[in-house]
Amino acid sequence: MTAVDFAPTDDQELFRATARSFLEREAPLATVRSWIDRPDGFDAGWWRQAAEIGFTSFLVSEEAGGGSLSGRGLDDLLIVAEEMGRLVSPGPLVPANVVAGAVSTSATRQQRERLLPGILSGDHVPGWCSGVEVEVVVDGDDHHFVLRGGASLVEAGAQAQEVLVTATGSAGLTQFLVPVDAPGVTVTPLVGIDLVRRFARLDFGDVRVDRSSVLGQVGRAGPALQHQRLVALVLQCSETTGAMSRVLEFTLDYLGDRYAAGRPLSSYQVLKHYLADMKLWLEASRGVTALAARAVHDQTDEAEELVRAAAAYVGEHGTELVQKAVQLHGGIGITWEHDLHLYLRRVSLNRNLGGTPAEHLERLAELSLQQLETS
Amino acid sequence: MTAVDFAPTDDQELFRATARSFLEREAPLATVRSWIDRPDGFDAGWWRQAAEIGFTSFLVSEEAGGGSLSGRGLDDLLIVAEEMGRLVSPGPLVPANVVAGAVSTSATRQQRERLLPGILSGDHVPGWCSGVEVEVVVDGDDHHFVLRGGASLVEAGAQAQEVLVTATGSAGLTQFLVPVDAPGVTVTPLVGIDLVRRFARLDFGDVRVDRSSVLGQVGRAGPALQHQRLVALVLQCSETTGAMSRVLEFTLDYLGDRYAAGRPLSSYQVLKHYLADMKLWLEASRGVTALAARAVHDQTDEAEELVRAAAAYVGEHGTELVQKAVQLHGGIGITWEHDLHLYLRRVSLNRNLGGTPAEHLERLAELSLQQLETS
Amino acid sequence: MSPPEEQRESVEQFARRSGEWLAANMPRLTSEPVHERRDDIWDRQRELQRMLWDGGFAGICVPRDYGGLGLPVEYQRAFTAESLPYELPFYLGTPTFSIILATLLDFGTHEQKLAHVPGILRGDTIWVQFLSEPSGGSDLAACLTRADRREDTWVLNGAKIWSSAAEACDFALCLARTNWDVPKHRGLSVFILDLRAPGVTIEPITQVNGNHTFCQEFFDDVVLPLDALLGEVDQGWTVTTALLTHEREGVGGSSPYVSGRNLLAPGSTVRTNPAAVLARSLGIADDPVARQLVGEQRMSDLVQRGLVERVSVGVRTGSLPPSAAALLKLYTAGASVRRTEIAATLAGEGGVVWSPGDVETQERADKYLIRQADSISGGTSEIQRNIISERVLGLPRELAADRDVPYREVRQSSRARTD
Amino acid sequence: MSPPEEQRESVEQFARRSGEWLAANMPRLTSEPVHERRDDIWDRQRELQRMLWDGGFAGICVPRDYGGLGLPVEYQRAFTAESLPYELPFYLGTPTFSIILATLLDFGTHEQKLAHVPGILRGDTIWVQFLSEPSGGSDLAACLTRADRREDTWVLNGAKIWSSAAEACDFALCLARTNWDVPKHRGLSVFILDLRAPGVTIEPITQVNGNHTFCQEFFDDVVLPLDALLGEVDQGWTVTTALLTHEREGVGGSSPYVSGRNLLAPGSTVRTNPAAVLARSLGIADDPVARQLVGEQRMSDLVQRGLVERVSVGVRTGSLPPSAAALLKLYTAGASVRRTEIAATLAGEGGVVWSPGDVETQERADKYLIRQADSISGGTSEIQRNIISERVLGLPRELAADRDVPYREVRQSSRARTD
Repeated sequence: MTAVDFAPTDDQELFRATARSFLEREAPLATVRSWIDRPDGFDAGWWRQAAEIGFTSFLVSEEAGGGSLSGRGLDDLLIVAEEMGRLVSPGPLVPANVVAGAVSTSATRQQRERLLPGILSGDHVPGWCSGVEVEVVVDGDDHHFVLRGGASLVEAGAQAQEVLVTATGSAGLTQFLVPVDAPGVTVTPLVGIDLVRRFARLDFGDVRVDRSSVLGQVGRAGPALQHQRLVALVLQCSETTGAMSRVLEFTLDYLGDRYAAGRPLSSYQVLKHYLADMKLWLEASRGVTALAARAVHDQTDEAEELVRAAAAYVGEHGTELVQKAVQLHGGIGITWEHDLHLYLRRVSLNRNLGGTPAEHLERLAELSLQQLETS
Repeated sequence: MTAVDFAPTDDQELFRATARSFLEREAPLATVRSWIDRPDGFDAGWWRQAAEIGFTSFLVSEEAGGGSLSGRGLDDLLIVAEEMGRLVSPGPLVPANVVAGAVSTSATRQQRERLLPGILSGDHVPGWCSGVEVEVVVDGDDHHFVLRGGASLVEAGAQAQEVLVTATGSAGLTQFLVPVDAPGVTVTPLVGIDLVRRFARLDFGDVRVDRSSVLGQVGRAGPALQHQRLVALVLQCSETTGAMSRVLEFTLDYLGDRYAAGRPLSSYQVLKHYLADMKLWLEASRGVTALAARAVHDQTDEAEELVRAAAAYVGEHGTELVQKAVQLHGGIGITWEHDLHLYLRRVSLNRNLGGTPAEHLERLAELSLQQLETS
Repeated sequence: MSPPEEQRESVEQFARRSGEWLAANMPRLTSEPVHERRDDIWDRQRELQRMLWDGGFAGICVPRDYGGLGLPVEYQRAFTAESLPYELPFYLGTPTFSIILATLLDFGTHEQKLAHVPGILRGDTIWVQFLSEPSGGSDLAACLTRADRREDTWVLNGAKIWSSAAEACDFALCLARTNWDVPKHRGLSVFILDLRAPGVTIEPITQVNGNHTFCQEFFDDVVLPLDALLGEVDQGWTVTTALLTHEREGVGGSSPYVSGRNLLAPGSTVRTNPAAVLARSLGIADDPVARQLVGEQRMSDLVQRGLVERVSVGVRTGSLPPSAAALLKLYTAGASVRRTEIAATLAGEGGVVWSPGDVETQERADKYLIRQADSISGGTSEIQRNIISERVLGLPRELAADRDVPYREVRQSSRARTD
Repeated sequence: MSPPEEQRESVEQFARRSGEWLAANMPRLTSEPVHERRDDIWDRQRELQRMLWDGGFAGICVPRDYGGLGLPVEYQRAFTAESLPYELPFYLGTPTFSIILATLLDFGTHEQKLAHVPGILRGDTIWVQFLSEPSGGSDLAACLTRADRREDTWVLNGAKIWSSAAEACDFALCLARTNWDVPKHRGLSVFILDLRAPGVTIEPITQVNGNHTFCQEFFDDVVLPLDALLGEVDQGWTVTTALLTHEREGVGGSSPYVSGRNLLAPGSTVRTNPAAVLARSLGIADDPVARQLVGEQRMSDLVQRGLVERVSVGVRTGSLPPSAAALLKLYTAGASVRRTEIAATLAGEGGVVWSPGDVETQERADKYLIRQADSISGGTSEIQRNIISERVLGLPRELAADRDVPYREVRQSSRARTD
């Protein structure tokens, strides 16, 4: 265990300010609400602007056209996620960055040149299948493959031109980059509790692809998929902490403004203690998320444990914080007009996506017990 | 579902007053503390006095020498349990009454005459094995049986002259009344978190008994054992509600007496809300325990569900209430000198004995799911 | 005015007769209770109540002078026990019967009761209470709606909010300030308000789930006759306190005026475990972790049933004060949070993203978004804990900065201040 | 007085050198930390601290003038990271180093620091703080112990309680009232008290589990020299506030003066999951319901580690105020409750009745009986929530009926009133 300094660098502070003012200016909540009825849930021009600021480039190496602020791209990207959480921003943050990172790390030059410029500029939205629900068989020679199965939950699946899908076969796990207009691919848009983040089901009905679609090595995608999943979970945690932080801010304001029996609501001890607990949940969520991001970046042997711990804790306490804020707001908190439900939708999505708290705890138990065996 | 009136009868009110003043006079907490170092955990003379008041007779029919106050013996017995809980009284309440009830219901005349007078007078302490951990085989003719196995947790096992044990064999479950000094019986006293309720492990090493030891019918003891277990659980719940009620009382007194920043502690909103929650837990515990007792008495098809619900709820909230009281007392609450730990010991024992909350919930789930199949 | 006890049929006879009549006259419930979103829900309630009236089973505990049967509460309980398999006017239970009817019987003059109670029992009128205000939050006595005496009338001005389904109602009980020169609680009065009176505007509030369960109302010089006053002038807080106790009884399931199962406290009457149904339909009925939640749901429902009995008997026999109904309200609110949370947890990832047209999952998600609703409406859980600690346990009252101060001098929420 | 930065060895070099020295000099931990009940525990602590001193690793962040190394906190962290496999003087961590040493450095005069700091670093003296009083509960400023000026001395009278292991200690910091004519917080002073001074009586308190973790002390005309005063006269609350902040850092695991793993916040440094160990030994490691608890334990420990980092950096960079250490204390207290509860739940029935001689189960049961200890000692969780809401979030202070009132006129707990 080495001592790690969490203090943000000056570059990171500056970037946070830039990201925040961009989002506040270009995608305030009124704008986000106006995007609810769009099929994509966001504005393509806005996403290109976001990409220009760097929302898609931190996990991409400099030679591939990306680059980080601090030398720790995932730390930088957490800032984006947290700021987007503060304003429940839409947009394909998770799939764009997960795929960009994967392509930057493992792609051939041709693949990189085909995909990265579009993702980095925001013109191209990639999809990412988090599960392993597709089977692959080698078709005759070993240069062609047939994919068969259904990816049940693909973020931006209906917005993407190309998706990264992991398939299981006799050789092991292999990742493929598949155009969604390939013959045999069916895209079914889904509905979600979040009103602007979009998901789809992708069915692969004997989709034929060749070796140029393989990302990385055939049969060896296990560690890559694991890393992608951990990155996705950490980003969700960070987005949730951003939402928690903003909700706590406006709840504090509201309780200072409201009077009961001639006293501000914020002077009632019970409500003060609720807020103290919420502050604790927020800071603990931030702390464990930051630790987890470090461990994922450094690929330490505690990385999965820290990510699962963060996902379980932040998932549970993110929703609990926002529900407590609803309680503190009273009736107004369950109206359509008030923004609280937008936050509740987002943290509730993040809590369940890619594993529920109970599933994370089960996995933590497994890892703890495994350690006993080996120690 | 018929409307049931929970209001206590005048006889019951009078009996409660009698029981309370008896316990306060003869077994105040200082006395209970002085009994901690006795092997039996209680005074035999005191138990005889308790029996004289009726502590062992409510589940016994009138013709067998017992009798109830209200026509619902279990309701009457709940009063005893609750009052004993208020003063964390020692004594074999559960085994004495469970065995007395079982003997009254199922015994032969000879068995009744041999056992009941002693239990009813308090001279005889019976043991009761709640589990099915002993095997029985018929020895040659069908008039002799051999018992083999270990009953791991027998209340008053080391104080009892005779124990009621359920054994499993090819014919099904059979209950036996076995003298603890029968050849082959080994008694090992155990240690417990409660300082005055006593348990032992009983090992049956090829213990030979004859037909006169069988309580009820050979192979048909399943329903009797189930009923005994439900009675034991309801008594534990009631004892815990008594403890909860007393702890809440003295905690309220304490907080009214203590001042912080010139205000009584009981004027702080957070502490008031803790106490409101504790009151809710107490009344909910009382309500569900009373419902459960009715259902067990009436042997309705909801009886087990109600008992399990009571045991899970009261178990969980009984310990939580006392722990909250410790918190409200501050440092003094974790000293040996203060009585709180005696209550915490008792409710903690009752919470786990005969099933943990998690085990009760599992069983409730099973029963709910079974109902879906049949409805 | 009730029949002398010896002439009455016994509870058992009444139960038997009720059972027969119900079987012959009322529709059987198919599986789940009637759906809340049906358009004709309120007409249906009036119709069902009229059937009870015509059958001689309306207002079992209401005095005979006002159209009821004048029987003790045991008869009402026996009727409800028999009625569980049938559709009854569930949505009239609270507020019309448990809250409004009870309050009218407590405070109405003989003339007011004659004028309004029979109409309620016949299903002719549906009622609502107007208490909360946009500025007031949980502090109902912080009432800025005013009723000013003008010749032989009262003139009502102001706004109310969070009233249940006011659009569908005919009458309301409305709390208004009639005296600004005395402290907060001493200058209030309650009025019977005809919702078709000129100057009354009712607007539905869109909830997170798209429902319009609550409304907001505006009063613009609404003229009320003098006999619209319920109880004494400036004594409206006494009426309101009684009304709120009846509300807690209604929500908790211990009201003597409600027939049929209690939709607000389902655990106390329903036997099917909703978490078991859900776990089975999700195919996780064998998962031990899911089963803990299924078991908890059943436990919660059964404990609620026990608590309802305990509090009802306690209040009746005097071992608990009437304000102990706050225990029921607090429990019900917490149980509702857990019910929603359990369903969301069982659903997991499949509960936050779903196929278009999957109405059940959609509704479960919507429900999760208003998980706190039962902990807010009708008095927050924090208010219930104040009531329990102060009125049931007798602990010191919260400091009120507005005590003994003329109400016009008290500081209000910033959004409501007029300066 | 620290070496100029360019002459220092780097953190990495220091870490390497520490690791080598630790391996060569300090005893390796076998499995679990040294047992609390060992009789020679305090002699052992002195001996271990002396080994650190002799090796040149005592007081890494303490100024060189007072015997320390004068290095930044990164060096202390690096040393602790290296030290995890070894036995260190864990029981000196809190209070002697994290609380007392830190407070002495904050408020001591040059002479006081010269007199006391090197002795602490050498392991010669063990310290404790005397704050709580039998009458006072959580309100430490409600101090009735008095120090009266008599010629060139202070004379101390009164009683203190809940001091940790005072029997084994040499010195204490003691809070006493020096002025009764000003409001509560303004008449207090802190004194350095030699525990062998005539008139000091120390009595152990028997805890529920039979341990004597805490003591009670009585002062009967104890004469103190004038230079026993720490900080300014009547400004003792300032000293106490700083001391309490250091206490929260110590408990939370963010103190810059502590070497070795933190026994009070085990989650932040230990990797083995105690719930996994227990579940395996009970044979329920495959039970999915038990595994949820095992997973929760690991989650709780890892989140604690994250929170320690977050708060330490936040306070250092100014994004959180120093009082944010209350977040650590609150988290640690809650985590301790859950740790105990998880163990008791895993043990189930076997945890409440056991075979004679089963020490492990006995200790787990004892631990359950003091489950709330960490939520009480060093400031209750309720006090921490007050601090967080008022000092971190800036919400209104609690009403104090004793504010601006001369302390002799303030109402006290009934057991403590002298009238």
